[in-house]
Order: sequence, then C-alpha cells, then structure tokens
Amino acid sequence: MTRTKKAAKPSNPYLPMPMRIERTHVETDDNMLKTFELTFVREEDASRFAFVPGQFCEISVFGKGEAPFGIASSPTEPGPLKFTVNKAGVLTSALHAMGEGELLGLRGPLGNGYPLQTFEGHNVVVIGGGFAFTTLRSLTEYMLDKRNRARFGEISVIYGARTPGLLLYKEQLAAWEQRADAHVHLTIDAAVPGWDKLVGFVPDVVARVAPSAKNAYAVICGPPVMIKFTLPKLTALGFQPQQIYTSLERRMKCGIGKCGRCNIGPYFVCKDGPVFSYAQLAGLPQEY
Amino acid sequence: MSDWQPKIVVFLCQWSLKADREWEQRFELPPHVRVVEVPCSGRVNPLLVVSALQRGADGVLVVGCEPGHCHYKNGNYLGRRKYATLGSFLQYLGLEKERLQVTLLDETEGSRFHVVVQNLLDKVRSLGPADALAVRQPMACVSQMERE
Amino acid sequence: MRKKIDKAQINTLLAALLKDYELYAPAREAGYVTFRQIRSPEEIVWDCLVTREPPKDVFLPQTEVLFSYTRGPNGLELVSNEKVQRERLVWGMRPCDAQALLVQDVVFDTSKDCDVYFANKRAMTTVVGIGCNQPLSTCFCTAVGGGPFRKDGFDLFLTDLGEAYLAEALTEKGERLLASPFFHASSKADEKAARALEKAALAHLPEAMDVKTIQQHLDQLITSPFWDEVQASCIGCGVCTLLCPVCHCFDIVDEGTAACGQRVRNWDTCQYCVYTLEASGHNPRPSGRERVRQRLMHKFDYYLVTQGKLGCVGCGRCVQLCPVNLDIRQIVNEIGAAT
Amino acid sequence: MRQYTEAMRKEAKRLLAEGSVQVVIGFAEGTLPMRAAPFFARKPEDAERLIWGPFCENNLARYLREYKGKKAAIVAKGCDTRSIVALMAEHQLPRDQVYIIGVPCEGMIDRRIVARRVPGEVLAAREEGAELEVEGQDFALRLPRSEVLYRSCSACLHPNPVLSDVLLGEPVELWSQDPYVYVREVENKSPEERAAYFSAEASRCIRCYACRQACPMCYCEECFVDHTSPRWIESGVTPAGLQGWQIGRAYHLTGRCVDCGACERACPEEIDLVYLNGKLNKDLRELYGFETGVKLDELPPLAVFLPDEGPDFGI
Repeated sequence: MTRTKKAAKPSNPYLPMPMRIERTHVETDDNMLKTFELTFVREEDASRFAFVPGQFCEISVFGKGEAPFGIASSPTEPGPLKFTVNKAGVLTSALHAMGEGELLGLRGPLGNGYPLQTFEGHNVVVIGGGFAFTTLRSLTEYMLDKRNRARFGEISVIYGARTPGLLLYKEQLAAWEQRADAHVHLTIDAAVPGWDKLVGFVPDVVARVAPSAKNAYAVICGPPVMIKFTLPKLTALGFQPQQIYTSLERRMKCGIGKCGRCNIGPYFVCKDGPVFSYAQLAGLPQEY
Repeated sequence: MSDWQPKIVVFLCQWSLKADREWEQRFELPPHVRVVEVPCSGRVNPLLVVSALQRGADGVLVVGCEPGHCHYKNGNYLGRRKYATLGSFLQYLGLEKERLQVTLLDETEGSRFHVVVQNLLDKVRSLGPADALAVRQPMACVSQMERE
Repeated sequence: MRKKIDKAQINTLLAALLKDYELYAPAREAGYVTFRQIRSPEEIVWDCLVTREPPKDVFLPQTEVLFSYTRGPNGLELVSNEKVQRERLVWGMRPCDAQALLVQDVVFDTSKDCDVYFANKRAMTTVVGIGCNQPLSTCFCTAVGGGPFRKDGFDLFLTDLGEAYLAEALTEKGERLLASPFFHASSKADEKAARALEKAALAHLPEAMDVKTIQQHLDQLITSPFWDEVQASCIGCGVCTLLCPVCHCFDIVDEGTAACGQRVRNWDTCQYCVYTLEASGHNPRPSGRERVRQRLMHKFDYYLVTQGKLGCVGCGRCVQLCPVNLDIRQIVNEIGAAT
Repeated sequence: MRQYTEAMRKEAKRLLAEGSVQVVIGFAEGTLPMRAAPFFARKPEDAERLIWGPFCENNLARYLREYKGKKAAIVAKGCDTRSIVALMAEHQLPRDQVYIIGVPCEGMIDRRIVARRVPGEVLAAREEGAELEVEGQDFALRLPRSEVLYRSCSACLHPNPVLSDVLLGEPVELWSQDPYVYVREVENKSPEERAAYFSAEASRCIRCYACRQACPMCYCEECFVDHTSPRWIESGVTPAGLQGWQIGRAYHLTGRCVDCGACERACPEEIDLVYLNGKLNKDLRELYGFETGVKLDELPPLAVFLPDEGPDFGI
C-alpha cells in the first residue's frame, strides 16, 4: 500500500478554539448545576461552527484537561453557546469556580446529534430526568422554533427532578408550558407546598401521560435507574426499540473515535453516538 | 550558577511556634524558602516531600513540636520512623541525606526556627542544586518534550 | 522490484542511512531486546522475532505532547507539536507488527478528524520489514490472518537468506532505499530460496481460526458466566494491552497550571479499573469480567465489524508477558465450548 | 517439589466436597514451558487440575481480596503466608475466612535467567532433583537449581509457611546467608551511581502497574497514582513521572512488603524492584527489629513508636 501525500493538509482536531465565558447562571438550588454561556474569541471559529441538537463539545479548562458536555442551546437560538455543568470532579469544580470573561477551550461540535430527519413528520416525546436535560433542551427548543415547528407532529415533554429547585431551565420550561403546540409535563418526586404540577417518578408519569406510540419517536435521557424503569413503560405503550432514542454518557477523551475510551460494541459513543436508538444498542454489552 | 539560590520547602506544624507567631515580623525568610503549614508533622504524607523534590526543591525541612508537646499527644513521635525510613530511602536513591531535615521546636522558639532554616540553607547551598531525582517538566512552556 | 544485499554490507548501508533518518530497530535494553531508537547499526539485534515493546511507540509515543498552552496578555496561545522534524526509518519490523500498524492506520489516518500526530509520523516514516524464518512457539500470526512473510504495510521487505538479504521494494519509499549501491541484483534462485523459507516457517505455525464463528460465539457470550472464569486469575494490569502492537487507547491530560503548560496524551488501557470510571462514581465496566470481556470482544469481534479484520495479530507478546499466564489463545479456544 | 501435588489435590478435594470452602486458590499447569497459572478450584473434580512445582511463582495471597466474606482455601508458600499474616495485621482478612494449605518452598525458578542461559527458545523444562532440565529445538541441558532461582528466593528467610492450617510435607532448611545482599551492593555505591541506577531502572517503566496489581498488599481502593486531586505524580512516562511512581509505590509498602518478589516477576520490563523494597525492609529490620508478616499480633511498624528509640530527630 503506497502512502501518498494528502492533497490538503488536514487540520489538527485536538486544538481547541478559545472561548470566552460571557455569562454564568446557577440552575439549581443545590448550586451543583451551572450554565455557562460561551462566545467565540475568533470570528472565523464562530462562522465555521454549525451543529445540530444532541451534539457535544470537549471543553478545556487549561491545567485540568478536557471533558465532554452536550450543547444545551439550540442552533436556532442566537447568541452564545450554552453548556450546563454538574459539579462532580476536578475539572467541573475548577469550571464552576470560573467567572465571566475567563478563557476556556472548546472542540466540536462532536458526535452525531439527534436524527432530526428521522423525527420529521412524526410526533416526538421528549423524556428527561435530573440534570440529563441539556441536549433535550436543545432538541425541544429546536423543534419548537417557528421555522421548524411545522416539520414535526405533536411534541410532548416529560421532565422530572427530585424537587422543583432541581429542574433545569425554569424560564424555558415556563415558556414552553405557555405554548398551545407543546404538551409539557413537569414532575417532582414528592409533593411540596406550592407545587401544582405532577408528582411522581418519571416512569410512572410516562405511564400516566401515556403518549401514543403511533407515528411517534421517544427520546429519553436521564439517570440509568430512570431509564431502566421507563423503557418497559414505553414498550407497554407500543414503542419499538427503533422508536426510542437516547444519548449515552461515557467518559470521552478525544471525542473523535481514536482514544478508545467510549467503546461500546462496534461503536464509539463520541463518533457514532452519543445518540443511539435502542435497536442499535440491542445485543451489545450494557456498558453505559 | 552564581545566581542560583537553594529552594527550600518547610512543612511547619501549625502548633509548633504557635506562641511565637511574631517570628514572621522579626525576620523575613528569603523568597526561595516556602513555608507550608500542616496540621501535624507526623501526618505529612511522604508524597508531599517527594512532590516538593519533584517540583524543584533543593531541600525539605519538617518542623514538629518538642517531645511531649504534641497537640495530638504523639504525632511527632509517630512521624519519626517515617522520616527515618523515607530519608534513608531517598539517600539510597542518590539524594544527599542533608536535604531532608526534621526538627522539633518549642512553641516559643521562633528565633531558633530562623537559625534552623539558615543552617539548612547554608548546607544546601554548599551541596548545590538537587539533581539526583528527576524534576517535573518545567512549568514554562516547552514546545517539544524530548523522549529518549 | 527485488535486489539483494550481503550481510557484510548491511551495517555500512545503515550507517549511511543514519545521516538521513532517525533509525528505529530491535536493540538491547537491560536484559532483553526491544524496539527503540538506535544511534549506531551495531546496536541492532537481528535475530529477535518478538521485541519486548512493539514498534508502535514510533507512531504513537507512549507520552506525547499535543500542544503547549500559554495564557498571556494576548489571550490564549497554543503551539502544536504535530510537526515531525526528521524522516524516520523503522528497520526490521516483523509482519505481525505491520499488520497492527495497518489496523491503527484505519483508526488514526481518517479523512475526517485525521490524527495529524500519527499521520505525520507515518508519512515521514519508511518501514522496512523482515520475514520470520523460525517462528516462536508463542507466535500465531497465521491463526489470525497474518503470515511470517506477509508484506502488507512495508515499504521494503527483507528475507534472510543466510549470507545475504533478499530485498523487495513495495512502495516508492522502498524503491528509494533499494536504489542504494549496496544492493545488487538477485537471482531466481534467491527467490526460490525465499519461498522455501516461507514454507518451512509456515510448518511451525497454527492453522487459521474460524473467525466468523468466534465472532458469533462472542456475541452470544456477552452475559455469560464464562467471563467470570476467564477473569478469575486476571490481576488487572496493563501488560497485555500496553505491549500489544494493535491497542491504541490513550488518555489526554494537562500537565501544568491554568496559565501555562502542556496537553499530553498517554497510552491507557481498558484493563485498568479507572479507565471508564466517571466523575460521578459510576463505572460502566465495574469489574474484571467486563474489562476482560472488552479486550477479547474488541479484538475478536468489534474490529471485524469496523475494519473487517481482527484486532489481534498473533505476535504473542501478551502470551509471553502476562504475569499470571492468562493465554489469549486458550481463551479463544474455549469460546466455542462455552457457548 | 512435585511430591506435594498429590497431597494438595487430596486436601482440596476434601475441602470442596465438605463444602467448608467455596474455592481453593492454587496453581494449574501453564500454557508455556516454565509457567504455572493461578487456578481456582470450585468443584471437587477441579482439584485434579492443581499442581505444584518450581514455576508456581505468583503470590496467590493477592487473590484473597476477591473473596471477601467467602471462605477460601489457598495454597501458600512461605512468602504467601507472610502476606496473609500481614493482611490480617492490617485487618484486611479475618483469620477464619482463609484456610491455608502451607507448602514448604525450595525457591522458584526465574524463567528469565533460564532463557538467558540457553541458546534458543525454551520448549520444555522440568525439575530433576537439584537441577533443571531444559530443552529447545537444538539443545538440551541441565542447570543447577541454585543458579536459576529468583533473587528474592535466593535471599529468602522464610521458605516455610509461617502460618498454616495444614502443612504439606516436611519443612525445608534455610539456605539464605544474607537476605539483603543485593541491597548492600547498591548501598556501597556512590550517591551518583545510586542515582544513575535508580534513574535507569525507572526509565524502563511503562506504567502498566503489573507490580502493583501482583502485590497482595497493594489493595488500596484508589492508588495514589490514580488520584486526581491532588495529582501526586506527573502522568506520563517522563523521568519525574516514572521515578515518582516507583518511589511512591515502594515507600507505601514500608513495613508491609514481605520480600516475595511478585512485583518484579510481574514486571514486563524486568525493572529491579526488589532492591527498592529490600532497602526499606532492611532498614526496618536494623532500626526496629521489625519483619513483616511473621507475627499475627504485631502492629505495622509505622503505626507505633518507642519513646527512646533511634535515630533521633535531626538538627
């Protein structure tokens, strides 16, 4: 096999783009989740950056390394890119300590994103739990955008958190609730004074709301235990594995299918995912 | 070489010198002596000593409390075997044994602390830079890391 | 094109090549032979079939600075380390290691998101292979689709004829080497001798595995207690994977402060318990059974899906070096019976 | 040494048939010459696969952590039993959860020394009295056992189990004169030579952590080298990263290492690891008269002190 010189010099996929923290916003009353709004430092990066809901980026906190985060804003939204970060480890703690005006690195967009073309013309049921609602926010906002709304059928959102204070994107949720063309079902684990919406775990709420599987797709993101108990409910409602999509979380380093860390079966979550249908995941080791 | 100054890291028990905090006012330590206060000399993780050496310290001083005066009863004594074995081990790996010093000071002995640091500085200065163990890549940005 | 070089001439040739190339070859290190950079041809150990470390470090250094970063008054400055300064020559690579390199090519040298660090080194390297006249008892290249004289992946291929090497150029880079006056014409008899050597070597090696069947079996074994038995003796070290010529997993870390430092990649392995551990404490591969399964599945199943070939080249390093004699050949043999 | 095999199988079969243990940890025939493989007999009939010989080099005590809360029997030579005692002293292993099948040991054979002493690949090897008979494609020769022992075995002070529930065979006689001869060799070098030696040995490390994983005493839930905050050691195979790992690993075993040499046997890069822990063990012996894993009720040496012991604090 002859190795000839490539026509164009490939760009280096490991070099991050410089980003400025425009604004930060604490999302939850436990202070563990913070949304970072990032703007491109270089104009050429901003113009080149095009993404679909469900894609993610590797955020660099220099000195601490890189970690993957789903893009929480929708491509239809003007202004900065949004990322919501749970304070869990070394990098996210350092990130939480950073403020407006500070510099970060960003690589992306990475991954496949939600299959919007597949969803087109169908009803979409968005199911989320806890802080795994970031790319679901992007997806919902995208579908509800006036330029896109007609491309999709009925849109339902079922979103639960332990307490009202732990729901992300409260303003956004309120805005969606006002719309006639979206069914928004918010739930918390146990009743508290002042909460007049649903009470109960997400799997039970899914059973109660009972979205029809006919001509529909479900997208589900949340803690493993929520997903474990919601899947049978969806199956009972008639959803086939190929109608249910999820976005997998794995430790990812390179984000481009080289470092091997996020391997599940023949897939790399970073490159072939993070969005998969349960039909794709059937028969693979449950390493997620 | 002429402008080389020995870098010293001091792990100072927070209780030792407690009654003589003014030592800081009475004399100023040279800028290349860094004092790290620790809860107890006996509880200093040996990896801290190794880390100091790996980050370019030429000498390490551990200061604990006088016998019988440990705030935790016997932390200073519990540290003794640790420093004896660690010092001997590092020496075995090629480090000059004078570069790791342990001393016990009364809570009023700020002035003696000064002398101890000065003695160690003199000793390390006469030994020259510590080069037995590899130091971490300099924090200054190097574009290429050579790998043999 | 084929030519020949007398063994007496080879060091003179290599000494000349050292002026133009960084040279990597099997050479002694402590009490064993490993693949490393050499400064003089005398360092080369010619009769070592399986070097302790494979030559993968030439293209994917175990520790590699990707770029350095500085945050100064002008914002963020990144200086990439992707350029390769000098041409490299890998001398005496064995066919199994070349097969591994071909697997890594598909991973790294992609049209989208090409790994420029790997690709630049690959483009700047000429690879000279050598056939294996006397395979070891731990060699099983033929079982996994390779062969002791397989030439894919090489620019130039040598066959040891006793007093001389038969040299076949397979690429332009190989032709360039073969143009050296140290090479002279070879004969039909030399080629015949080379074929005889190959035949003799093959007699020492096992038959090809039924790869498709193994893959089907593995797919059925995902939740099987088989893996509990396999992993029982595994101690979870990284010997098998770090020294595997195919395994290419790496970690990316920053060495430095927020103001300035380097982004570095280091080899990593799926056999470490911290490899998949997430900051939340969740571990998708929580025990030895998942980790051992991952190694086997990746090599004997997933690579077949993604590349149409195995992720094992039969070099036998893991067989020789496993501290607890966990033998991948034996595991693969037992897969059929376990289904 | 092979004479123990029959007695071992019988004992294992009895234990498994009675159900008094869930597993017997021992060795089975390896897949290569000069190798035995750790083996886990779970059914009485598995006992037939147990073997004993000069290549049973692994310290099986490292597997006991996998059987927490279960009753396990273990085939243990002198050093393995010392590890078991040390684990008990550190409250990692209740005495009643392990049944020790003690085996007097004549020292394990270093397959790497043998490989270097013969002119080709070793295809078969067997013990014949005090000699090792080695065969390859074009050679067959005999090597004196004493010349091809692991260094830690040549120096061994406890070839007989220090603790056992059943002892197979008769205790062997001690052969070692100076357990720390290899430490003394390095001690006698100049500081520059010692630094150069350590640096050269550490430089070959590939951070596979086989040394750690093979060690019965390296049972930390999270190893210091994997800590993310603080990150104690530089991440790569750089001189500082490798030396930092070797110093940290060795020193964390102070007063805990039993000189079994399992770390060094596991190392694919043949790094001299025994000389590091040997030094720490030698110091503990000379300074405090302490020897790891020989007394059940002895506290780890760094957890205790005597008010008037030396060496005293400096300056």
